Amino acid sequence: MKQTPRKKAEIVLPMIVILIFLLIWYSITYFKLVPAYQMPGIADVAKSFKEEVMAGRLANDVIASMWRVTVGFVISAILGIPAGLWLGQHTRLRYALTPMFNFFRFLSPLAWIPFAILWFHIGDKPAVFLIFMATFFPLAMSTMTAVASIPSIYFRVAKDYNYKGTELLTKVTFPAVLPQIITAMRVSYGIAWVVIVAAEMVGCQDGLGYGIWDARNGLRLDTAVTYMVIIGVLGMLMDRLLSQLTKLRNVRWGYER
Amino acid sequence: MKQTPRKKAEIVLPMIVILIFLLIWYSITYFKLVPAYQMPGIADVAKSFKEEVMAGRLANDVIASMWRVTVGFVISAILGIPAGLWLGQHTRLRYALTPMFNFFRFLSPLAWIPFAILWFHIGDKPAVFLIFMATFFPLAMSTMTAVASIPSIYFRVAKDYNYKGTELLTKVTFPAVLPQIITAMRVSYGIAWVVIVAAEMVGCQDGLGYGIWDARNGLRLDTAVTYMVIIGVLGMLMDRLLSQLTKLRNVRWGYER
Amino acid sequence: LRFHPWSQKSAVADKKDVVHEGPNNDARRSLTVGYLPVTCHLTCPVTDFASKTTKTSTNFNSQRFTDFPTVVDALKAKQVQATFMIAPLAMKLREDGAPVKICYLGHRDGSEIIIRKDIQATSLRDLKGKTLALPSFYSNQNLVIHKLMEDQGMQPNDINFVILPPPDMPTSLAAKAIDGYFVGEPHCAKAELLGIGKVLYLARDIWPNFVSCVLVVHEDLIKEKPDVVKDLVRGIAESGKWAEDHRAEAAKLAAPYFRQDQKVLNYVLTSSPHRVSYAQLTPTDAEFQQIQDMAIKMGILKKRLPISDYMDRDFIPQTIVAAPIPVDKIPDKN
Amino acid sequence: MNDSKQTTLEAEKVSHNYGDIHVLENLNFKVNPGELVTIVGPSGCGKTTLLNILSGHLRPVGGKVISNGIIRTVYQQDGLFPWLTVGENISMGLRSMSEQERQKELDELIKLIHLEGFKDHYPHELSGGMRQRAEIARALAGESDILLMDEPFSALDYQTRLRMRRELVRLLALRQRTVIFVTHDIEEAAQLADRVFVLSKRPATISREFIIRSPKPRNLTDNAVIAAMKAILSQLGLQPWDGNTSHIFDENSKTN
Amino acid sequence: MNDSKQTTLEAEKVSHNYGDIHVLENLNFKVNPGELVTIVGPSGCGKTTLLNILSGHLRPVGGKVISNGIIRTVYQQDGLFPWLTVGENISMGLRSMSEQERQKELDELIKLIHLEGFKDHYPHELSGGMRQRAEIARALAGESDILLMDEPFSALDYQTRLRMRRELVRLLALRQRTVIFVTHDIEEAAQLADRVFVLSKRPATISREFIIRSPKPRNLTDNAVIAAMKAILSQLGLQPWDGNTSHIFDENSKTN
Ligand SMILES: Nc1ncnc2c1ncn2[C@@H]1O[C@H](COP(=O)(O)OP(=O)(O)OP(=O)(O)O)[C@@H](O)[C@H]1O
Ligand SMILES: Nc1ncnc2c1ncn2[C@@H]1O[C@H](COP(=O)(O)OP(=O)(O)OP(=O)(O)O)[C@@H](O)[C@H]1O
Ligand SMILES: [Mg+2]
Ligand SMILES: [Mg+2]
Repeated sequence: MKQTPRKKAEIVLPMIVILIFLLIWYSITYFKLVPAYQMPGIADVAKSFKEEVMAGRLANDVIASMWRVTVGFVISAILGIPAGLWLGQHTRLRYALTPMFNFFRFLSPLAWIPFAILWFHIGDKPAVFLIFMATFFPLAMSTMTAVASIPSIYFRVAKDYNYKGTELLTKVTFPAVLPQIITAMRVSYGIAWVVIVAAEMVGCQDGLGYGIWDARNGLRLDTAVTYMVIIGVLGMLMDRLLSQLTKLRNVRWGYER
Repeated sequence: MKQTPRKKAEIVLPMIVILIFLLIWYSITYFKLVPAYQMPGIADVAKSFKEEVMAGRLANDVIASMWRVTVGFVISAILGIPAGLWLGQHTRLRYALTPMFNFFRFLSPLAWIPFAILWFHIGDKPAVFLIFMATFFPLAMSTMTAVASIPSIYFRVAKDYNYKGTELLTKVTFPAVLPQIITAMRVSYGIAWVVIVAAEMVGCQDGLGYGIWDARNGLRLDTAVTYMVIIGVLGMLMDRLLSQLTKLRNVRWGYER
Repeated sequence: LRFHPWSQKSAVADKKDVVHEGPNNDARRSLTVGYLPVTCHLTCPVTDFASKTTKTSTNFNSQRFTDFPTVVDALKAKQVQATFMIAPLAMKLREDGAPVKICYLGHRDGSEIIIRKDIQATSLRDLKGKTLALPSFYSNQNLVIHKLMEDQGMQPNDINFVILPPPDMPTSLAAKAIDGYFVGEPHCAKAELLGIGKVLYLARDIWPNFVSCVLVVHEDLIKEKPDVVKDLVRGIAESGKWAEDHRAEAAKLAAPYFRQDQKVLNYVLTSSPHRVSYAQLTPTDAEFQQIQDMAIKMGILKKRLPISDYMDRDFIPQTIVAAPIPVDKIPDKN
Repeated sequence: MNDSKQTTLEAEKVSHNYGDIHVLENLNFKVNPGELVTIVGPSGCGKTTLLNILSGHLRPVGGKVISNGIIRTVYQQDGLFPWLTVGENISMGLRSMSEQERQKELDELIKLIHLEGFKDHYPHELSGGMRQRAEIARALAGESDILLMDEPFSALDYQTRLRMRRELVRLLALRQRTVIFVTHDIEEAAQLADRVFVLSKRPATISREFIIRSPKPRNLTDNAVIAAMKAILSQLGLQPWDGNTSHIFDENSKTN
Repeated sequence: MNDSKQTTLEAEKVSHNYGDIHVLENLNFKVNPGELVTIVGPSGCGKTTLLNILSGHLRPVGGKVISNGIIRTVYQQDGLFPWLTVGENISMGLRSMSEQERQKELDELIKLIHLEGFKDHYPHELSGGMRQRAEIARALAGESDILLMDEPFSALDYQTRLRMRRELVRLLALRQRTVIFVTHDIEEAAQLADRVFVLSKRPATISREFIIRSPKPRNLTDNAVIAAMKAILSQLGLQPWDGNTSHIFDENSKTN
């Protein structure tokens, strides 16, 4: 019953904030508070948006980037979450591999580019590889940390009821950290989107990240901003989708308030 | 009493893993399992490491990058954590600003580069700005999520004892999410290191990220790997330092096991 | 906020990969000039070195960048007021209304079409259906290769073009991700030295007196400090003349600036005088007219501008003598 | 201390439900200043819910609560802040005091709950009963007008429980407070209460209300206590009532 | 069911300490198969610690535990899995059964704990007592040989508590199990136990051990129960003992 006004607030309030933001942007460019070359105006951005749509490029770029992000992210979720669960459960393994994982966690996708090319050539594959490299380690690490801080009582109960191996993993460890895994997935999904710009540096001929490079190469700040806006909005929407996971009944306990 | 063997395991086991890793690397290059240009050998990397050290560049690069990462990260911690606490506590504010924050969270530092230069010129400032932009939003978002899932009982108790405003924030909300903030800081510190490569694209003349660009432009894969190794190792060490925070007595409860 | 906690050491830091012994104390003025570590921009570090080792009135500090868009942003923000840049991009910048002028050239030739060693090809036509990498749509390489395709009766989409950052080109070629590329040195020599690529065309085979990069100067600087600009253009001209005749020394000089392998640079500069040249750096109208025409045809530029609109020849010296660089002062960093 | 007379705590037609589950049904009562009311009733009938409504943490679906004064609650679940030591937890209510006074008060409270030596321990290093005692001390520390106690002695051994009852009565005599005390221990309810509310099964109503007029502290063997226990047990259907009302006043009986 | 005879549970010179805090001091005992031992002792003396050691979750600093058989524990803190419904939680011990059998058993258990209609609720939607009951049902579900119960009825009202005691005795008659039952309710200890361990203050030792030989189920008014209560109370120093040992066998008395 209380859902409806809450839902409304969830939509209306952000709208207001966005409007205020647009207004500030508009005033800055309208009153020339900063030189024009420092900040493209809304009108320019809208115009270049229209151009891109008309050229049919935009839809294609969106699909291409979504595809790369999704594939890379899904692969790292499929590998990273189980890896994190597994490492979290085995103390010695965790000690052994944490530094290694941490090491790789700190490496920029930009630094991986030459290797991406050497191993995966150009096109979609290196982009997917870069997204994978950027999201796998944070996801595994967060899952691992979450597992390591599961209240010990749950493991005691699990032991009492003879949960072992895979069953322990799927019936106890996984659901116990699911709320945190969802949060970690949202964070790493963010990283995946952030990396798309670096990933599409590598010989891609389409995609939103490529669009930004292209715009920069073409000295079109307005087009670059258009692509930034699209990346931001798409990411936002996808995050909204992911956040629906927090409404699952068996994770509600993790978001108590 | 049980600390000592555990400490030992924490050091010995990773060593073993690293040795195995180096061995695999060595064998791959030694037995020429992949062509030399695809993977520089350990010897080459060691040589270029020595070169960089001899040239006195390395120490300077390390200091420069550490400085930029630290400044950017500290600024975003100083702003992001309070922002997250504050947003987490006010439901309407959270609804209002989450989409905006999410939007910015998905933007690549690479996309911000033009603005970094136009607004902050070249040198340290744009690099710090890029690191800030990359870490502020994840940090604020994680803090916010953590606050939103504080068990309501703590807020009830706080209300009973008349904790309000700043006192509520510093005495209840903050300590209640401190364990998660520490985790979030470790994750975003990782992001800060990852971004250093992009950040030092912006007209820096030193730094580890710049070193990687330089190595690539200089067609020196071995030097690039040297810098990658240094970035990874430094990040690892700094994470080790940050992880000491989890040993504080008043956060132990959050890492129960 | 202090951004340089190590200011104590900054003097040392400035020196770290610079081969001279510090700024020329006689010179009262100084100017930062942007460049990328490619041989097309070789005259920039040479001028830097020359300004500090010979008697000049301006200290030129060369600042290395990683890519052109960043250079452009730095120029717009007036963080550098003079820089080397690919010619069509400079024209585009001018067309967009940025207050910049082309004052001089950086080099002649200096680019090659490199193909994989195992590809049997003698002309562009043999590359039909293959993938060729270019550094940017706004590069002269892009314009020229399309011109060449047209000349050889090919359709624009007979070859797959991909845009790649030049440092990734040899890597991509080695991985067989691409079949060839057209870019400035030393990225071509690298592939040759690695034994993975061979030269299909030198730039001069396609277009005699090819230019890809020009010297771009902010108009404010031209207005406020014409003497400095004059010094700069003369410095580049004299450096060019010196480099033309001291190729091995130039490679040795530039290697630490570029932070590149001296062997590769040496190969570029000395293996054949046809690879790159630093003579005749005075631009002609015809050349630029031709570049502009091609760019308009490619849709890179919108409208034809009078040459004088983006070119400023006022600073080009009448007589050019080689810079008296003390060869013995070039340290051997390798 | 003199302002405690103005303390009010009143429920007017309070009803509550969680989704389909009706928990409270039209509760009406007024607690007199300084009175100690114990609430007994079957598990899951809505006692905790009622306390949450009285303290204002939960908005009732129907009706309203009128209260005035500082409210402290001893929660049924663990309500100690895990990031504070026992001493810091107890000091939460003593923030307005001077450092010296606070130390004195704190030491006294720690002695009261028999946790000497555990002042600097964190809650997760304590046993269940020790945590509960710390929570009681926290609620008792400093000034408050209304105490809501949700099964506060449930994890304590019999001896400690007797002691805590005595101490509670002693402290309330020193500093008057209005107390609502939920318990499953009928002996406890009878020994401590000025008034006993017997709640029915969910949806809870007050099925019976007893007034116990005997002075405190009371002994377990006092006639009033024994009579009250019998009355409560009979109301809960556990014992036939022998009808001895000499010490018990049955008020407002509304068996539903 | 016949294998329960082989169940062993034995503590040999068990000692434990957390850092400086000595908790258990040289405990020696052997629980007979099918026996129900209740443990009473002051809050914080180490009862929970002892159970953790018996179940193998905690390694004692000194001595050892010999046990054989499937152990189930009712924890003092909330031990229900918050991500499972009440029904799923209870079914944890029933995984080896067929779907049909499981449903039947589950329905029976839910009826036993009076949580009809809450099968699909999550623990955080239950009251404290309801959660405790669900946990009891979970421990009772399926095959097990040893039950460790840490104040299992502490959050229940008197009536439910009586009922749960009855049910426990009934179930144990149907399916023999060795039970260690920690409680603060002396009545409960006396009514349920075959043997009572009275623990001393920290560091805990068994200060006294009583054997109650009366058959079960017992009434609260049975002489054996009353005698046992008196004996325990006196050992705890709460009542002088009148020395009536007709139903109580005082064994192994080692007052320290
Ligand atoms: N994790 C821990 N770290 C340090 N000390 C602990 C820890 N757990 C228990 N203790 C200490 O051990 C002692 C015994 O605790 P335990 O929980 O066994 O008591 P208990 O007999 O179960 O008490 P209660 O009846 O209150 O539940 C207590 O003094 C407590 O302070
Ligand atoms: N958050 C919740 N969501 C849904 N139902 C709830 C919630 N909290 C309590 N309930 C329901 O409300 C009823 C009353 O709960 P409450 O905690 O008030 O009982 P109680 O009288 O305190 O019981 P106990 O003596 O066991 O603590 C229970 O049936 C429970 O299922
Ligand atoms: Mg309750
Ligand atoms: Mg206990």
